[in-house]
Amino acid sequence: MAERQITEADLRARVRKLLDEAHPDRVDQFTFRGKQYDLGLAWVHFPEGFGGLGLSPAMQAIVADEIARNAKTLYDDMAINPIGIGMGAPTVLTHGTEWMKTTLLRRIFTGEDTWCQLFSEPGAGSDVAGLATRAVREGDYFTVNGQKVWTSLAHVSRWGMLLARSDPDAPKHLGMSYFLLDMHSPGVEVRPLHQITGEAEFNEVFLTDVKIPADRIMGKQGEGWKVAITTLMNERTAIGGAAARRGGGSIGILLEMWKERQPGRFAADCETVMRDRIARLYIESELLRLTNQRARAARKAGNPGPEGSVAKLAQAEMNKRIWECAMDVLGADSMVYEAGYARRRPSLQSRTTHLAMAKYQFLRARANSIEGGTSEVMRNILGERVLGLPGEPRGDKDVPWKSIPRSA
Amino acid sequence: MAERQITEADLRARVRKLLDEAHPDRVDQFTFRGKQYDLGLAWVHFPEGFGGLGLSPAMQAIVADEIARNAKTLYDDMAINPIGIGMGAPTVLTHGTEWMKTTLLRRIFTGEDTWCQLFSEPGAGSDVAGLATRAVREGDYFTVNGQKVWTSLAHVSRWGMLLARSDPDAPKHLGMSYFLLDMHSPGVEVRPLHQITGEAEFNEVFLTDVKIPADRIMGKQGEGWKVAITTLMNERTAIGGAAARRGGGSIGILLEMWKERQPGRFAADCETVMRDRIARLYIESELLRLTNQRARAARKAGNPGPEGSVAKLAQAEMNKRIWECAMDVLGADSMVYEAGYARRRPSLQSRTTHLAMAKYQFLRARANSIEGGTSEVMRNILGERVLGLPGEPRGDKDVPWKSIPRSA
Amino acid sequence: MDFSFTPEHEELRQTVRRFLEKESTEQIVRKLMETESGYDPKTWARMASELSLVGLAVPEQFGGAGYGPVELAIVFEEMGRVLFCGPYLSTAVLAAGAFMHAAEAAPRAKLLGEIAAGRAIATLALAEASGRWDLESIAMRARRDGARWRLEGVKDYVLDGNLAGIVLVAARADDGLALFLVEGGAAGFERNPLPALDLTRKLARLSFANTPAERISGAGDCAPALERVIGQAIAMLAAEQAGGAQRCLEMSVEYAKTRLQFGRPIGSFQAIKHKCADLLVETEFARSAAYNAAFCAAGGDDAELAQAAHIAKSYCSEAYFHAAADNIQIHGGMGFTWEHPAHLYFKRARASSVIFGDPVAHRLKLAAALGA
Amino acid sequence: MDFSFTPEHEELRQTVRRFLEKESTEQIVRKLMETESGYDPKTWARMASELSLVGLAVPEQFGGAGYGPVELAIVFEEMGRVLFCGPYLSTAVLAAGAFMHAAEAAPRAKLLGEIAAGRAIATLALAEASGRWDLESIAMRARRDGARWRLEGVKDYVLDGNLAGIVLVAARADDGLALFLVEGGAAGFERNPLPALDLTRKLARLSFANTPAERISGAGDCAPALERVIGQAIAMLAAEQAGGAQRCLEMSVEYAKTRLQFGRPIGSFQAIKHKCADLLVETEFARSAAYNAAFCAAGGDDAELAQAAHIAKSYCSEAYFHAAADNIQIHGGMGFTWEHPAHLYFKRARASSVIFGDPVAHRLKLAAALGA
Repeated sequence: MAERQITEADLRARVRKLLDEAHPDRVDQFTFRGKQYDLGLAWVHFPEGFGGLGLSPAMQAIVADEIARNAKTLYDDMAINPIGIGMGAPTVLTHGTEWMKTTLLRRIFTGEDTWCQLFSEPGAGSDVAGLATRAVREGDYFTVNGQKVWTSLAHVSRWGMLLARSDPDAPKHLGMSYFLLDMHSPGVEVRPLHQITGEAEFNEVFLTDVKIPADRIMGKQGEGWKVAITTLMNERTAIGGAAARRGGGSIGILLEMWKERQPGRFAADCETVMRDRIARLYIESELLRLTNQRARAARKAGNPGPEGSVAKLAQAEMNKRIWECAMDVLGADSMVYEAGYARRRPSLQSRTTHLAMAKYQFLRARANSIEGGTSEVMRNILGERVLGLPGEPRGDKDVPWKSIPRSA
Repeated sequence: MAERQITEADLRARVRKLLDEAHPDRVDQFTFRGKQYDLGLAWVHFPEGFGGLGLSPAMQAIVADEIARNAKTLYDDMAINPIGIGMGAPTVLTHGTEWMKTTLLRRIFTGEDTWCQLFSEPGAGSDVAGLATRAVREGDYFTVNGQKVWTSLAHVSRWGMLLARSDPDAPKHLGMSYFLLDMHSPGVEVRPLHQITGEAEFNEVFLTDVKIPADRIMGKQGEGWKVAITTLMNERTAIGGAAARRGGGSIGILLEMWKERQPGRFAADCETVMRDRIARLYIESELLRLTNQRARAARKAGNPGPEGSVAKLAQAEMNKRIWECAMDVLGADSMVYEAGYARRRPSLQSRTTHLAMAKYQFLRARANSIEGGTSEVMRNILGERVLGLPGEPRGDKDVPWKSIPRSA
Repeated sequence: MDFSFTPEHEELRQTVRRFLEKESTEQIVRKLMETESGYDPKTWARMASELSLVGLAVPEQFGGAGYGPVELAIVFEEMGRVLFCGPYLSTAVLAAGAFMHAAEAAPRAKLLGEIAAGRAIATLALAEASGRWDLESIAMRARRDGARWRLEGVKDYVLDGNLAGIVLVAARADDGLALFLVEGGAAGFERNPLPALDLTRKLARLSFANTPAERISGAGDCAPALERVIGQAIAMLAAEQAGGAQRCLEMSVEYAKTRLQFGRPIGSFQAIKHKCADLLVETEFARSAAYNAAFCAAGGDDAELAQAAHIAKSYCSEAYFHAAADNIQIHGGMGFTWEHPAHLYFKRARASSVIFGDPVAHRLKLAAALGA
Repeated sequence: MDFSFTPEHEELRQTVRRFLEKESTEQIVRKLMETESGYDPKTWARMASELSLVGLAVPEQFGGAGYGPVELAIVFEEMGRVLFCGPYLSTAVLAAGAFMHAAEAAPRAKLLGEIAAGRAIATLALAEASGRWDLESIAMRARRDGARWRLEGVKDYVLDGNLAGIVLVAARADDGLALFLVEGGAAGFERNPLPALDLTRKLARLSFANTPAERISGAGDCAPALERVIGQAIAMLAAEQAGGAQRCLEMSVEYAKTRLQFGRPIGSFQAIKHKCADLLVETEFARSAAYNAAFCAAGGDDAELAQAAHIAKSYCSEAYFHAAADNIQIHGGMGFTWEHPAHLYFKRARASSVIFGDPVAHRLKLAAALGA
């Protein structure tokens, strides 16, 4: 879209107007963010009328800054509606119907509607495009049957971005359609999925004869993969612990834990070996941070290099090693798990101390090299898309999806 | 073959008879070993008349022991004719013609004829069965054209075990034939192949219109791969440094180098880190030795387990790390290469000190994970043959060899 | 050292495996790990009587089976495969070993039989607040009080310390390290179960406030005897770790053969295949390390045992952790769920790597022993 | 720290690359590495005059180009890619840096111009028999002799020490570490070229027997100045290592795309593809480490530079070695031959990891700096 000319001063003025009309310290979340949307300050790079002003994305920072200068109550998109705001809104804007844009974007931003993403299936992990959930057209409706998994927020979501197979006779990437699923529809059952910590960060979603109106489709029937790409491009593979400032993040906690270590826990020579190991991890974290910085600089300069693609792989593998090292710093105490394994929804309150954080992260980090693309898949991407190495012989392309062998 | 009943005492008596008739301290190598062959003491598990007595292979140790008790001059098969004795003899015995057995086996054992193996090619490394050297039948002769590489001893060999393609229209494994090549034939050109150390341990062998009599074929025409398997089964992937006794081999040298290290070369804390690393390598060497021991015990007990197959992979990777560590022990001195890189044939004399040994091995060991099967191929073998994991989709099977894409 | 197991050994392995396949299913493990005592007394009784596993290494004169560390290691390897829940390491190895190697004749005669018969759960309390198992770190003092002794202080990370009826405590007397017996109900004796990372093995913190105790070690320093006991316990733990690592590799391989992605079994991808191959090497090395330690323990040369223990504890700890971690990775998201057993092995592997000292500590002790 | 290179930087990189593509081909490298001086004076002259690379970081008042460490690092990264043979690190960084940071005005004015003009090859002798580059290990003493000084002892592993006309020597005077100038033909001064593992970089052992020398550092300890010089040299060496690592990865990728086995390019096998992917990560990290060190060197904060140097030297050394070693592995047998350049990078990588201190030494110094 054409970018409008508007100065930083204009923008700051508009934000102050917002604050005059609805100040976050005085009105509630929905009112304030509703107003913010109406004034085009939700996503300034979105078109006017849809929460934006057609500006450059970079200018959103000015809005945040001006609000921060004038208000105590600050809202975090990631806390309010991470998937809706992070992935739902851009997808709706690019592929949604008029009705979706006019009705849903505002409620996404205010947080009235929480969104979730229904892509992964038990039989389709690394191979998402192999998914088996069926959507059969019957008149004005699609009838959907299947199971989705690893669905964060499904239990509190009003809308789900659903990828399902509408044509099993087409090749895998061509037979999918992308639906907007009302999570309150009959036949939608959400079950908590408990993980290594006992907590249920994610859900399983069972879909039984779920009816979806044909006009809830995004993009064209059979072109769901194209829409899914838009969603995935906006996915934040936000693995915890990336250091924003030097010595911050996971490595910062490890360093502090080491400095606070219990005296006498290690023999002197063992401490030296640990020191070498911690220095190694510090170096790698620092270099990941600097490499991300180079990536940003390169993007700004308009020539994005390979630096970006390495981050996910490096971060995932490093994070696991950092927390393994933290457990070694705790020594025998690492055998004690104060938090316990009660089956519950995650609670951050229980992880306020370094000790609790380290023990939780040691377990949680195991998923870093699986979620949002396994390290094996990331290495394929680096090898093929960045280095240009040839792909493997594929038996699952250019053949009807239904003829491809797959796990139950 | 049926094993004859003969006691250890009988065997020792027979060895003493040999020593009476031709004592190694008094007669020359050919005479002594010729007599040893004639008395069936060369390979006691071979049939009578072919250097053996039809006994169990285990009893060869008794022969060696009895000779060692009564003579100063001891001959090492590996020094005399490693490929001829290690691989040539068993292949001739299993697949050779009468003429080959009666004429060649004895000369292999005495060392009158040195043998070499002509399998690998520039275009066929890990994929030996993809080899391109052509053998075209013309009446009673085959005409051979092609290039072989990594051929130890080719420059001093009288006979070569040559694998060549006699039928390009057959699938790769079915179109090969196995020839006994007279290395003195016209059209055989041997060139030294210099390696990372400057030395030429190996050769390139160029074959230009070389004529081989049809009766020099081993096994049937087109069944060369079957014969090659026999040869390869007997190949000694003898990577230097395997510790026979505790703390022996490469790790023993590393340990001694560490103890003899120059004072003041490392800061105290650096020494601790090195100590941890050396202990790790000691542990792995020791466990490789013990695992090999378990493999032997298991074979004796008649139930060979996976222990054997892991040795090659583990040994190759470990050996590289041991010599890297040795270089670190030398510190700045590792920048000096006293031996120099003169292009010559290998000379053991130049590696009598630990220092020279370590620097040479640091370079030479790089080939350990390549020669006799790369570590990547070994991991495939462990994964598929030992663990039973499925193979990859293959495009080079069941199609004519000539239609398979290959490197120049 | 000759490694060959006899047909009798194979038979023992099969017997134990069949027993555990029934009595230590995943379902049973999950049930027991949620209980406080963490074991099933009925199963324990059968292990003692029917299979005489509890007294397997106890001399026959004390009602044991009269076998040794090699046989015991076979049992531990099998237990490790199925995450057996029960006070076996504490009772059958630590406590029984302490009675055999460090106790005087009278208490030995009185209590070793009780252990072998399965009538008493027992443990040996070594580590303290520092969380180190090397005997030099034992600071707790014992004070003579007439014929008896009194203990003051805290023992931490005590295996099955919450349920053991017989608690043996290593503490410092005037004549060196000594071993003391504390009865369950003794005055000033308090037990605090610790919430464990690895639910399949129970830990407790034991506090002693002027607690009466009976000295069971003879006159003089019993440190050498305790070193032997710890060395043997390490050999057994290493066998358990090797068994666990093997089971993780088996689970990975089974899954990699059947799990299809991109129309192929994931095990046909080299990324997975080669990971499994590397695990195979480590697993075989781990078995060698554990068997070697067990044979050294049987051999009776303390210096040999010490070195073998350093090797086994450092290597098997890391091999098991790698196998358990890669097992989660190879199973993908499913391996991260509570429902799948992968995490139980992962937590067992992590906790086991710390007990009796971590890999670095043992490697550096080995280096010292080698004069490096 | 902002990392962005300017268009001018890009231009410099292209200029240098084009020059080296002509003047440092593999054939030229192989020719020069067999010579004793190890460089081509004609090429050197053009580098000084036409491209003013020799004095790139020398202030204009001394006839240099007046640029700094960032520009210099770009040149080193390019030189590392092609294994450039020449006394650049010794002359343009160590010696020039010593004159700029540790020398008094007079000798600086007299000799820095000679270096920038390409008329003098120079080096800085630091390490001694111990083979350590940390200044504390310098034991050599300088004795005052009227207006001059006399040096006694041996300097070892001196970069281009066999050909340098200007030899700067760090030795201990009564007022601390000081810097001395020894002329080529000085009495009692002997040079012994060392047979190098890495033929592309020349080393020598220098002996001084009551050798007359001129003190060029001012009164007082010049250790801090020398630390800065070493830190900058490490930044440059790290850039060279990063360049070499990138080149090795490129060679591997090119080969993996074209080499067919089993009817497929070997790069289509995950065993090779994932090895390359991991090397890509390491190579990108190495570049970040080298650039960071260069920018810190330009920044002028000595403490910052010291930390960045520890990071760069330890990481780039290992990354380069991994890339060079895997490059041999990926090339298979061919990578092991003398004819193939893979071994030249491998030897350069190995030798470079030792110069100015090995990775462990730098990591432990970093740990100390972090208070860990």
